[in-house]
Amino acid sequence: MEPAKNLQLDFLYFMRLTRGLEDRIDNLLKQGKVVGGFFRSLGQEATAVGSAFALDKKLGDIVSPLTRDLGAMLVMGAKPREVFAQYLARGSSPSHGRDQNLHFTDLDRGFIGTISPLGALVAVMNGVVLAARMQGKKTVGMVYIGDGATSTGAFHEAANFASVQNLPLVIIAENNGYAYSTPTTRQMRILNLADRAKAYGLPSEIVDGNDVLAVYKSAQRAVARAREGGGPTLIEAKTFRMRGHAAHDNQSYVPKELLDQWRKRDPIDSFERFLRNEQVADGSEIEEVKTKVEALLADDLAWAESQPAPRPEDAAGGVYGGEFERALTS
Amino acid sequence: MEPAKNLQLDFLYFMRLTRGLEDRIDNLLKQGKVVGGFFRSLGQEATAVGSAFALDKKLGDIVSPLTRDLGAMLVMGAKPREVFAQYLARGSSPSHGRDQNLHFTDLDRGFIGTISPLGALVAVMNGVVLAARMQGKKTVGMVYIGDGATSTGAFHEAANFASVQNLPLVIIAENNGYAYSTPTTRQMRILNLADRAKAYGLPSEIVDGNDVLAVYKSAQRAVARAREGGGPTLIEAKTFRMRGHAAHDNQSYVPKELLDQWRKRDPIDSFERFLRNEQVADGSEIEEVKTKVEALLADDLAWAESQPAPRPEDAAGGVYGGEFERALTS
Amino acid sequence: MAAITLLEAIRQGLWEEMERDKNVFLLGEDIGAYGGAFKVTEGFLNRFGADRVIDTPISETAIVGAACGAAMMGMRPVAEMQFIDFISCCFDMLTNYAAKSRYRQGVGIPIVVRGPSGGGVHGGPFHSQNVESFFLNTPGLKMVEPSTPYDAKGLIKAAIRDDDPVLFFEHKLLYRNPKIKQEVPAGDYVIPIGKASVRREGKDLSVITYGAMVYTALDAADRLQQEGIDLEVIDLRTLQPFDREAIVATVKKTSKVIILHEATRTGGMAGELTAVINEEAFEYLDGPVTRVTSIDTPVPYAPPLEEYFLPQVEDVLKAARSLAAY
Amino acid sequence: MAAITLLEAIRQGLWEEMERDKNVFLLGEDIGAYGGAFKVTEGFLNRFGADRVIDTPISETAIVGAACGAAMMGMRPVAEMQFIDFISCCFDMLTNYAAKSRYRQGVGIPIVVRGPSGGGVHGGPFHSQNVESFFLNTPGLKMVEPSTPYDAKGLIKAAIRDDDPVLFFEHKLLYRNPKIKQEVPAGDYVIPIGKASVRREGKDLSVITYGAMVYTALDAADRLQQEGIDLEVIDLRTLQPFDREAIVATVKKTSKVIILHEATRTGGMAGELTAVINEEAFEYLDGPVTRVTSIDTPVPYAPPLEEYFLPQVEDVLKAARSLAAY
Ligand SMILES: Cc1ncc(C[n+]2csc(CCOP(=O)(O)OP(=O)(O)O)c2C)c(N)n1
Ligand SMILES: Cc1ncc(C[n+]2csc(CCOP(=O)(O)OP(=O)(O)O)c2C)c(N)n1
Ligand SMILES: [Mg+2]
Ligand SMILES: [Mg+2]
Repeated sequence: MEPAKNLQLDFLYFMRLTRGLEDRIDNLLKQGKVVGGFFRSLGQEATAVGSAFALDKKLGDIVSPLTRDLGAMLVMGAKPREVFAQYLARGSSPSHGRDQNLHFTDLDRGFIGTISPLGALVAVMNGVVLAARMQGKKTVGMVYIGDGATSTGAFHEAANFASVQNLPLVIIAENNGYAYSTPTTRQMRILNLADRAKAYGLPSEIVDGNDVLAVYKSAQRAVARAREGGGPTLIEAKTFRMRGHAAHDNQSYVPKELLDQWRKRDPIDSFERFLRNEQVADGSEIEEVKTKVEALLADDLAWAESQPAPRPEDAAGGVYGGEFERALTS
Repeated sequence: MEPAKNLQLDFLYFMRLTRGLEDRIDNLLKQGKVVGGFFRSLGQEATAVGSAFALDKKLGDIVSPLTRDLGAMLVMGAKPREVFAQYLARGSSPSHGRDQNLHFTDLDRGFIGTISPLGALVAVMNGVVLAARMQGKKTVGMVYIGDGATSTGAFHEAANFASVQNLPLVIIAENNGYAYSTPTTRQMRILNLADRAKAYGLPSEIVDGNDVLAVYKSAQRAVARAREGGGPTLIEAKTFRMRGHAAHDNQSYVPKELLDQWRKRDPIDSFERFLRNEQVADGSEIEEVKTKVEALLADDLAWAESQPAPRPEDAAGGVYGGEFERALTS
Repeated sequence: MAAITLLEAIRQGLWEEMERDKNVFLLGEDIGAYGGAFKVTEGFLNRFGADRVIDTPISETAIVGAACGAAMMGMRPVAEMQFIDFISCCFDMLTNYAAKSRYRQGVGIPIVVRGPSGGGVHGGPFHSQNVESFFLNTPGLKMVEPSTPYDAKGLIKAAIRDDDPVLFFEHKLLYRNPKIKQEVPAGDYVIPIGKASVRREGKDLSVITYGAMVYTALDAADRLQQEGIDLEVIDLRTLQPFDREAIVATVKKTSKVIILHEATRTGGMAGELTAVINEEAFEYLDGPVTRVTSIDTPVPYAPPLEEYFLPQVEDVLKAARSLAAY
Repeated sequence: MAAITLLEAIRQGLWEEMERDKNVFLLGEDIGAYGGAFKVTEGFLNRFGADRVIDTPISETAIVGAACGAAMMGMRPVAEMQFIDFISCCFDMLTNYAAKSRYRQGVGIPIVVRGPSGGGVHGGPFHSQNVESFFLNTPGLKMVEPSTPYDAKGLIKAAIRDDDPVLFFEHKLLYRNPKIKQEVPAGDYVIPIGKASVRREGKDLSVITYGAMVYTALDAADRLQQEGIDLEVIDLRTLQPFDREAIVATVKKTSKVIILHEATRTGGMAGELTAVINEEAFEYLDGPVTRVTSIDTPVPYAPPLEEYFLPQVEDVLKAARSLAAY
C-alpha cells in the first residue's frame, strides 16, 4: 500500500527543504560566511528523508544522522534556522558556536548529533536503545553509516554488539559510491554493503536510495521488526554523492559518466515525476511545496544572519556538570 | 593424497611436544615456579600444529600464533627451553624476562609473538606480508584469532584491509567454544566464525580443528591460494578449550557434558588411533615419538631451571634504537 | 563490622548503588556468569539479572559507546575493563565522545569506566599499566584511584553519582592485600571527588602520591622518622580534578615536595603537579619538586626487573634525604 | 632556490626519501589519487605507483598495524592520519604494539605516523587537537613538530630514517602560511631528532615552545623588546625526547621561563618540562615556571571562541610582564 497523499507530499517537502537549505549554505559559502567545511547531501536526500519518516516520534524513536543526513534531522524537527546558525557559527546556534554543522543533539525531538570519528555513533546508539528497552520504552533507534565508515573498528564492534543484544536498532548503510576520494571498491572487496550484515547474523535489505518511497518502506519493515523485539536490521541504500566530499573538493576523481548516469536519477526530480504520473499531486501542489520551502528558508536564513557571534568568553565553562556555567549568548 | 608417513609422525611429535611441554608447565605452576598466568591449549593442539605445517619456511613464511598456539611456535622452530625460560622468567629467555609466555619473535625462524590486546596481530601481519610482497618474496603469512577476538575492531579493520589489498594471509579462526567465560553464542549471533569472512568477501573453510590432517589440508589449500596471489582465506577450526581460560579458572561455567563430549575427540588420542588403524605407524613407532618428546623436554626443562633470573638493572635500556644497551644476561 | 579488602569495598559500593538506583547497571567482559576476571562483580548476575549485569563481546569501544548512549538516556552505566590496559582500545570513544559531549552539545555523560590497574604482580607489559596520563590532557574526564577500602567504597559511589565520565582505577596489588583491610561502614557514604586525604601529618617534607604508592610513602615515612625526617603523606585519591588546595597547603607547610607515582616518569602526572606547585606556591619552595616514579620503559615481567622498574621505599628514602639536605 | 611553504617542505622531504630509499612507502586514506586531504602527497601516486602510495580503507588501526608489520620486515612506512585527531582510533596499536616492540622483543619499529595538527582554522573539536600529551607517558615513541619549512624537511627525513616509531605533527595553520615561507636546500639534509633550536636569543626571559606557537612567542618578543624585556625563544622541534640541554641552558641564562603551548593546560607538555626544569635547574630559577596554554576545554569552533581558547600574543605579554616583575 502506498502512503497517503499528505505523507508523500511531506516526503517531497523535506527533500526540497534539504536541498534548498543546502543550496543556501552553498551560497553563504561562496560569500565567505560559512565557518569551516560543508558536506552536502545532493543526490542523497531520499535516503535520509525516507528512512527517518519510518520512525515514530510519539514512541520516542531516536535517530543519529551523519552530516549527509540533513534530511533526517529536519524530519525529526531540527529547524533550518538552527542549521544556518550552526554553519554561520552564531552564538545562538544549538551548540552555541562550540561545535559545527549537524553536531547537535535534542533528545526530546529525537536526534543525536554525530561526531567526526566515524563509526562511533553506532556504538552510542546501541546504548540509547539498550537504555530505552531497560526503561520499558518502545523506542527504536536509527543510525547511519557511510560505505567508508563500515571499515572502522567502531562500526564492527557496535554492529556485533547490537546483534548479540538483539537491540531495536536500524542501521542505514549509505553506499554513495565514495568515501572522500576512495571508491567503495577500494574500501572493501564486496559489492554490497549488505554483506557486512552477514558477519553479525543480521537481516539486511538493499534498497534504491534515490527512491524515497522504497527507502521509506524498507525502513518501515526494519522499524517494525525492531519494535517487535526482532532486533537490528542493516539496510543498504544505494545512492550517489553528487558533489565532492566537501565544498573544497571538485571530485575530479569521479568519472563523468557516473555522475551523468546518477544525475538522471535525481531523487527529487524522479519523485516529482512519480507524483505527477501517478496523479498523486498536480503541478500546482508541487509548486506549493516549493513556495513553502522557500518562504521558510528565507525567514530562517534572515534570522540566522541577524544573530551575533558568540561572546569570546563563552568558550570557557560547561566542560563538567555543576561547574559554574556562564549564561551563554541567547 | 595423505601426507607421507614421516610427516604424519611429525604431526604427532609436535602435538605430543605441545602437550608434554604444557603438562610440565602445569607442574611448574603447581610448584609455584611459573611467573604470571598460564593459558594452555589442551585439546587444541591439532589446530596449531596442522596449520603451521602448511607453511614453507624456505619461502620465508611467517606465523603469528596466539598463546594457545604453542604448537605452531614449536613447528616453526621455537625450542621448548625457550618456552620454559619464558614461563620461568629467566634472564636468558628470548625476551630476557621482559615479556611473558609466547610473546617473543624471531623473524628468521618465521614467528612473531602476539601481544595481549586481541586482534592487533592480524593488522601487524598484514604489514609483514605486504612488505614481503613489495620485496618480491613469495612469503605467506598465517595469523590466529580466537572466536572472542573476532569481535574486536582491530580484527575487522585488519581482515578488511587484507582483503582489499589481496594479501597472502591465512587467518585461522579458532572456535574453541569460549572466550574466557563467554560462550561463542553470546559473543556473536552467528553459528560459524566462517561467516565473518563474508563481510570481507573472503573465501572461507570450516574444518574439524581436532583433526590434524584435516587442518593441515585446509591450511595447505589456503596457503597455496595465497602463494599464487589469490589473496587471504579465513579458516574456521572448530575445537574446544579443555581447560579454563587460564590456570586459575576452573571453568565451572562449561557444561560437563560438553567437556565429556570433546574429551572423546581428543586430537592426539584420535590421531594415534588413526595412525594405528590406517597402519601408518605401529605401537612402537608411536611410543618412540613419546620417548623423544620426553627426552627433549627433560633436557630443556633442566636447562631452563638452571638459568638465573635477569639482573635487576637489565630492566633499563633497550626502549629506543641506538640507545646505550646493557649487555643482557646471556 | 568486619574488616574488608579494597576489592570487597568496591563490590559493596557497586552493590549498594545498584540496590539504591535502578538506573545503575554494569557491562563488561565476563562480569556476569564469571563475576569478572578479579571477581569484583561475583554474585551480581544472580541478584540483579542479565539486564543489569551485561556480559559483552570483546569490544571495548562498543562497551564504552553503549555506556555513553545509555547515560544520555538517564542511566548510570558502570563499564569494566578486564584490565585497565585495554582502555587503549576505546581511547577515541572516551576522549572524543564521552569527554566532549557536555561542552559540545550540553549533554552530560555520567558513566564510570573501572578496571584493575598497576603493576607489582608480574603481569608484564600489557597487564600492569597505569593509564591516568593518557587521559590527563583531555578536559571532560574525571579520574579516581582509591588506596583504602574506606575510600574505595565512598569513591565508587561518588563516581557513579557523578554527572560526568569517571575513570576509576583499582590497583590490583591492593585488591586483596590483607594488610590494608579496614572496617568500612555498611551503610551509605560518599567520598567527594576532587578531595585529597592527608594520610600522615608531617612537618619536614611532603610526599604527594596515590594508589599503591601511598603505602610505599608511608613505609618510607616510618623509616625516615627514625632519621628525624618527618614526612607528610598526601593521597590524592582523585587524579582529575586533583585537589589544588591540599597540594598548596602541604607545600606551604613543608616547603619540600616529593611526587611519587607508579606510572613511568616522562609525561606522568608528576609533571602536571609540579607545574601547579610552581604556579601556586613557588615562593614557598625550599627545594626542587622531586619526582620518584617508575623508569621510562614498558613494565617488565620478571620479578627482579619489575622491582627495579617500580619505585621502591629505598628510592623515596634517597630522594627524601637529598631533599631534606637541600 | 625559491621560498617554499612548510607543506611543500614536507612534500619534498617525503619525495626525496622515497627517491633515495625504495623501502620508504606511504599509506593512508585518500593519499593516492587525491593526494591527501591537504595535498601533501599530491603527485606521489604518479611518480611512485600504487604499490608505494597506498590508499587504504578508513581503518586507522589497520593502517598503523600494517605499518608496524612492514617496518619489522625492513620497510620504512609513513602513515598519514587524515587529521591527527583520528590517531585516537589507533591509540592501542601505537602505544602497545609500536612503542613496546623493541623493549619486549628486540624488534624496532621504524614507522612515521604523520598528520595535520592544531587549531586556529575553525575546525572544531575533532579537527583541531594537539595530541602530543596523549603519548608522552608511553616510552618507545618519539614525537616531532616542526615550525619552519627548513626544519620540516630536515625533520621528516630524520623521522623516516629513525629506527623508532615517530609521530610527526604538522600544524595546519603553518602548512601554507606565506609569512613563514623559507628558502630550503634542494638537496639532502637532516635535522637531528632531539635537538631544540634557539629561534631568538634574549637575556631576560625564556619562552620554550613549539609548533605554531613559536610565532606567537616571536611576535610577543618583538612587542616586549619595546618595553625593554628581551625574550629568548626556544623551539623544541622534538617533543619526545625533548632537548634537556637546551632547556637547562636557557634557564641558566635567563632564570625565568614561560612554557607556551597550544594544547590544553592540564596534562599538557608544559607540566613535564616544568618538572625537568625543577629537577635540573631549580637553583637558577628566579621565578615560577609559568604556563601559557589553551584553556581546559575541547577546541571550540566559532572564531571568537577559538581565539579565546587559544593562547594569544597578549597572553604571552601578560605572563612575561608579570614574570619579569617577579
Ligand atoms: C575515524 C576517522 N577516520 C578518518 C576520518 C576522515 N573522514 C571524514 S569523512 C571521510 C569519508 C567518509 O566516507 P563515507 O563513510 O563513505 O561517508 P560519505 O562521506 O560518503 O557520506 C573520512 C575519511 C574520520 N572522520 N574518522
Ligand atoms: C582488547 C582486549 N580485551 C580484553 C582482553 C582480555 N582477554 C584476554 S584473552 C580473552 C578471551 C579471548 O577469547 P578468544 O579470542 O576466544 O581466545 P581463546 O582464549 O578462547 O583462545 C580476553 C577477554 C584482551 N586481551 N584484549
Ligand atoms: Mg560514502
Ligand atoms: Mg575462544
